[in-house]
Amino acid sequence: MWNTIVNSTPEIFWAGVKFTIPLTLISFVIGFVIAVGTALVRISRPKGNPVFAGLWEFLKLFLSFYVWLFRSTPLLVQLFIVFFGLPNVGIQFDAFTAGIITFSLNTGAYCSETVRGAILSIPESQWEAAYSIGMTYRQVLFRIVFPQALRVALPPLSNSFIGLVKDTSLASSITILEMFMVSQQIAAKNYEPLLMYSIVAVVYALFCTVLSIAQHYLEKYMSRYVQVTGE
Amino acid sequence: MWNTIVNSTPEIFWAGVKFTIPLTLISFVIGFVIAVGTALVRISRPKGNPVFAGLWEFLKLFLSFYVWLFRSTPLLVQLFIVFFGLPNVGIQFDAFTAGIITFSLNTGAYCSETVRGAILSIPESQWEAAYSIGMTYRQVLFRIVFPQALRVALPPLSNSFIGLVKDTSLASSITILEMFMVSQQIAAKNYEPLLMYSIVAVVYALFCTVLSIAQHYLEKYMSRYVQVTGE
Amino acid sequence: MIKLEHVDKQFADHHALNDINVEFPENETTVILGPSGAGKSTLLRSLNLLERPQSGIYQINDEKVDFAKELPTSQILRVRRKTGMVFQSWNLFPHLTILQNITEGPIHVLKQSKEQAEKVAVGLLQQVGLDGTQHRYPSQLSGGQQQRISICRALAMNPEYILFDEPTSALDPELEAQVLHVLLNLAQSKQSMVVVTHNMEFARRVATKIVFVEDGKVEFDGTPSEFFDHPTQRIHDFLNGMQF
Amino acid sequence: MIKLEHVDKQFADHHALNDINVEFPENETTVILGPSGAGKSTLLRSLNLLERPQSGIYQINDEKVDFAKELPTSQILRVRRKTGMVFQSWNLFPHLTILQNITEGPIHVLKQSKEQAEKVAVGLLQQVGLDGTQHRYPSQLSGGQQQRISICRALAMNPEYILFDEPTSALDPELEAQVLHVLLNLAQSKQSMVVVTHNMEFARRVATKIVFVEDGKVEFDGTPSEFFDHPTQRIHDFLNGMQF
Amino acid sequence: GKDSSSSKAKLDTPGTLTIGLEGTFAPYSYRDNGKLTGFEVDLGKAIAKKAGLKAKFVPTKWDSLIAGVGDNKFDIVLNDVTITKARQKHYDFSTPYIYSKTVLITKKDNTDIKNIEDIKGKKIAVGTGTDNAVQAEKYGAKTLSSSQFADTLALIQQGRAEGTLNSREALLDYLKDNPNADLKYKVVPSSKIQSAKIAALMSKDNPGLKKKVNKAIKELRADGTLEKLSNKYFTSNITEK
Ligand SMILES: Nc1ncnc2c1ncn2[C@@H]1O[C@H](COP(=O)(O)OP(=O)(O)OP(=O)(O)O)[C@@H](O)[C@H]1O
Ligand SMILES: Nc1ncnc2c1ncn2[C@@H]1O[C@H](COP(=O)(O)OP(=O)(O)OP(=O)(O)O)[C@@H](O)[C@H]1O
Ligand SMILES: [Mg+2]
Ligand SMILES: [Mg+2]
Repeated sequence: MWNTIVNSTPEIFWAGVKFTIPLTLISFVIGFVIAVGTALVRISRPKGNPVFAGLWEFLKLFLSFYVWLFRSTPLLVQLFIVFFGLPNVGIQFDAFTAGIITFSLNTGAYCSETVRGAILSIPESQWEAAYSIGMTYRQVLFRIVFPQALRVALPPLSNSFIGLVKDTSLASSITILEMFMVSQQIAAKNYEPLLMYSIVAVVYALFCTVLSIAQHYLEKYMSRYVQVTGE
Repeated sequence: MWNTIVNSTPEIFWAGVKFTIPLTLISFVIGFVIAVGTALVRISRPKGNPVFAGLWEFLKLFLSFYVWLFRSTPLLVQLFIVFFGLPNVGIQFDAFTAGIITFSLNTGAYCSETVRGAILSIPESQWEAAYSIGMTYRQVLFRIVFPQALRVALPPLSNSFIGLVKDTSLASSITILEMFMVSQQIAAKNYEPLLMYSIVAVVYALFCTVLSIAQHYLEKYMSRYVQVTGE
Repeated sequence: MIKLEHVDKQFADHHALNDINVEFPENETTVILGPSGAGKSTLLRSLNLLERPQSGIYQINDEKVDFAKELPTSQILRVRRKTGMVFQSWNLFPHLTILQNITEGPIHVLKQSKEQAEKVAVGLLQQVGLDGTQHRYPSQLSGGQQQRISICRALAMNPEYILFDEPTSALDPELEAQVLHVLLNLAQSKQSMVVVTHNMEFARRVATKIVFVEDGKVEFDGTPSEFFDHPTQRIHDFLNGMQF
Repeated sequence: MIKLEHVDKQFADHHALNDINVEFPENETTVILGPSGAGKSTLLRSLNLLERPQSGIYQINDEKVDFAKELPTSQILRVRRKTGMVFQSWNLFPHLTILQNITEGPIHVLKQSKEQAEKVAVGLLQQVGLDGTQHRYPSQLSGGQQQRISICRALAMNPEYILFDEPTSALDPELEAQVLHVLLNLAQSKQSMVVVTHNMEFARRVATKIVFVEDGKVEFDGTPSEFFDHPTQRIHDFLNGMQF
Repeated sequence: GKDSSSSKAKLDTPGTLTIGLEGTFAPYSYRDNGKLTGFEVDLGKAIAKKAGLKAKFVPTKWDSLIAGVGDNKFDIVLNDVTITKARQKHYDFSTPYIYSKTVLITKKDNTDIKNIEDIKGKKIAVGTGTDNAVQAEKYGAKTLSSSQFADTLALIQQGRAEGTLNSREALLDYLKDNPNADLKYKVVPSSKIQSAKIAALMSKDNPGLKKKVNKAIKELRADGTLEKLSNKYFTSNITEK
């Protein structure tokens, strides 16, 4: 058993470094941008000329649909459709790209709800105070509201991030040889799936623990201005 | 194609009603109870005699470990260890029980973080006001703090719930013939995995949409006492 | 009668109550005055055991509490049923209606029947001029109205003593006048009260006893006429500092 | 000079401003008085375009705004740079230090250099007696201190008009006195100000002009001496309602 | 447009034979010392070499193999695929390269199941959608779906399933590595279950490729490569009828 562990761990770890980490990081960054964009459009109130306002309402409807669609269907099916289904209509991606696209859209849908809730939790008075010193919408958003909303959203966002680390194992079904699949291939010969899975679990735990620690410090930093009550 | 859809949909749907729904509902209810218990212990401050306080601190440590463990390792591995691993130390469950146990513990770990954050977001002054009319700790908790915390926690909790619906598909790896597996079995005969997956996705979407609607109304109900600002 | 003897409360870096010895008589209105940070709130909250001093004796009627010892939960609950608290920021329960806010304690702590508790609540709402609001939520009332509800919530528990911590400082002058009139009525009906306030007019007209606190110490303990008509240099300065 | 002509603001179920015609002169202190719900805040917020009336003309110096039309963003920003607002509940930015709260506008809106903005900020902090607090966060200051910071934040933008909405109503009397003294100094230095307040002493001593609003209409527009010394029956009732 | 009459092989990547497989079934394909290996891996390399192509292996899940071979993600699938009528409706197969006998596996102390008819009403664990599952159902077993062979054997040894059907070779490989396993087996006679013909799976609209692969297999059979590989991985020659 000891031998098995020593031999296979580096291999599994390497698959993690090669696929799991880049898939997770890239997808989360893109997904976060999508989440923020989606949340912003969905809480906005269009104004100005009616044609523009109409188009905007349509965009909002479309984004609601997007969020519903990606929250309501299994990630595996989404991967399948992007990788195996879209070529039927002439859109073809290589596996890694298809993975990034799907994971980003999926994370984006979940996180957009979190971000939307967090932005709405910042009191209107903060917008007013910022407007009153002459800031533009963008300035208020990015300099005043966002930094505060992020603090509120951090725990659920980090849940999503940690979840994504593990969801990337589904990439094996679109021909990406990630950690989990590697461990199954090794288990096929040594007939120790339980042991192999435990090794994978340890490697995942390693990655997730790094994230948890990062979250802890980020949380602490973002709460630097919050007074803790006594007792 | 039309034939395939008509023939296989009832079968898939039935598997959903038989396994996906009960697995999800039972696990979420148990997981929620675990989450609340874990959150409560972790935010508590032990008092009274030092032996008791020491044991309590140990329990807190243990629960932190539990949350870390179940957030950091893949659900599939957890299922495997409970179903295939525990019999090695003499503990054996049938597949459905093993599924319920694992899904509950997994959801419990994620949701406990959500619940913990939500409870801490209720101002200390609510505790004081309730104490001042002579309420006990339990009364304050369940009559005053909880109903308010639940409102805050609802969107992330519903994310977890909707996520669980789809995570139950992993139950197939411990011999539970749930929706996804059924669709794979059919695909193994008709060689239309893409179509079968799409059907399964629609059934999932159906379940999730019901949940989303329930969430929407629950959110509305729980916010009945919150004034919405104008503009 | 409530009595404090040698009460000491030390925060991490601040000695908030320093050997406090003071009595709050029954059926009277004691007003606590003092500059910001003096320890007024800490003193008042100690009477309801929301704050736990490190040492000293606290006595309410026959019940004696030794702060130096661990307090059993049953004793804490007993003391809290004898004292009601009205907070500066009201602290109504936002998820309960006005009626539920008032009946929550009577039903779940005093175990009154729902009908009984609601009858009392409606009566109290009438007394403070707010009948008709019982099915609204706190967020649908103005500040002055919320403060009056929080007084009703305390009164519904029928406590022997009601403690008020700056009950009007978040209100505008009109609302302040309204709430102070409610307190005046209570005082006239011989309700035992302890009031922390900055309203000198109220202290002068309603108090039967004045306690002046500074730096965690009781610097004055006597009648309003002594306080206002023959102030020491320090009290004189204090009264002046509040003028614009 | 700021001038409003025929300004009307209708909320869903309430006519908050009803044909308002009023001027706010330069270098003077105009005090707006009126009962709760009269429309004072709505009026003040309209001057900063935080509230958008449905019709009427608003003029600030040479800039004319027709409320009936869609306002271009550039015009909104221009008007807001001429007016600073101090809110009743301060609304400091909790995630920024005191210094950053004050320099945020000068740096990112006025595009001043960081050094320049900080120099000005430190000077302002000195003026209000709060130097040494610049690296704290708002949550680490008392209410009166936070309110003075929010005045500094408005002043740092060097606006022509500063609008105050009940700047002291959440403060206790000592802190209120402190903040009112800051306003007094501003008034004496000929800063143009519009102040909604309930402090009659302040209105009497500092205002050069008084506007009394009720039910969304301007019921009085004149000098303090006219207002206080020869009140109409309605104003007399109003002043009395505020006494305890 | 796909020209089915063309005899030229269409390839996913020109000059390369892209081969789909799971890599999770020893000794057909699995992972050892960090490299993909096994009978079908070596076979794939040999086929490619004969055809003058480079071999490229793409491991993925079974459903994805099915979905991908139709979508030109892989040229052929070498994954212990049995030729069945149903499959032939959708896909083309090469000439078989393995003739596999089915064994009935039970726990050593099992006395209930002596031959294939005895599985009627018994709990038999089989892989989802496999031919074994079809056979087990045909003989009236209560099937329990289990995706990995190792899991299936674990279920039997833990007493949670009574037996399974699988290829003799797979079991022999397992027993080689786990001589103490609490398992016994019985070969099912071909009169009950025909020995399975294992072949390369490929898209129907690529006759050129089929020709090329068949030619390669024929040559490999002729020059003894098939037999050599079979002996290496299965300790006997199972490539002949
Ligand atoms: N949790 C705490 N930790 C440290 N110091 C505290 C804490 N709570 C209160 N204090 C300090 O104790 C002193 C007394 O506080 P207290 O709230 O009783 O004053 P107060 O007289 O009510 O003042 P105010 O009129 O401003 O309400 C203050 O100096 C305060 O800073
Ligand atoms: N968003 C809104 N929707 C409907 N009515 C509103 C809204 N905002 C304000 N009002 C109403 O408009 C009237 C004027 O409000 P405003 O806040 O200007 O009063 P005010 O004079 O500032 O009162 P106070 O002294 O209590 O601050 C009030 O009756 C109020 O209920
Ligand atoms: Mg206080
Ligand atoms: Mg107002």
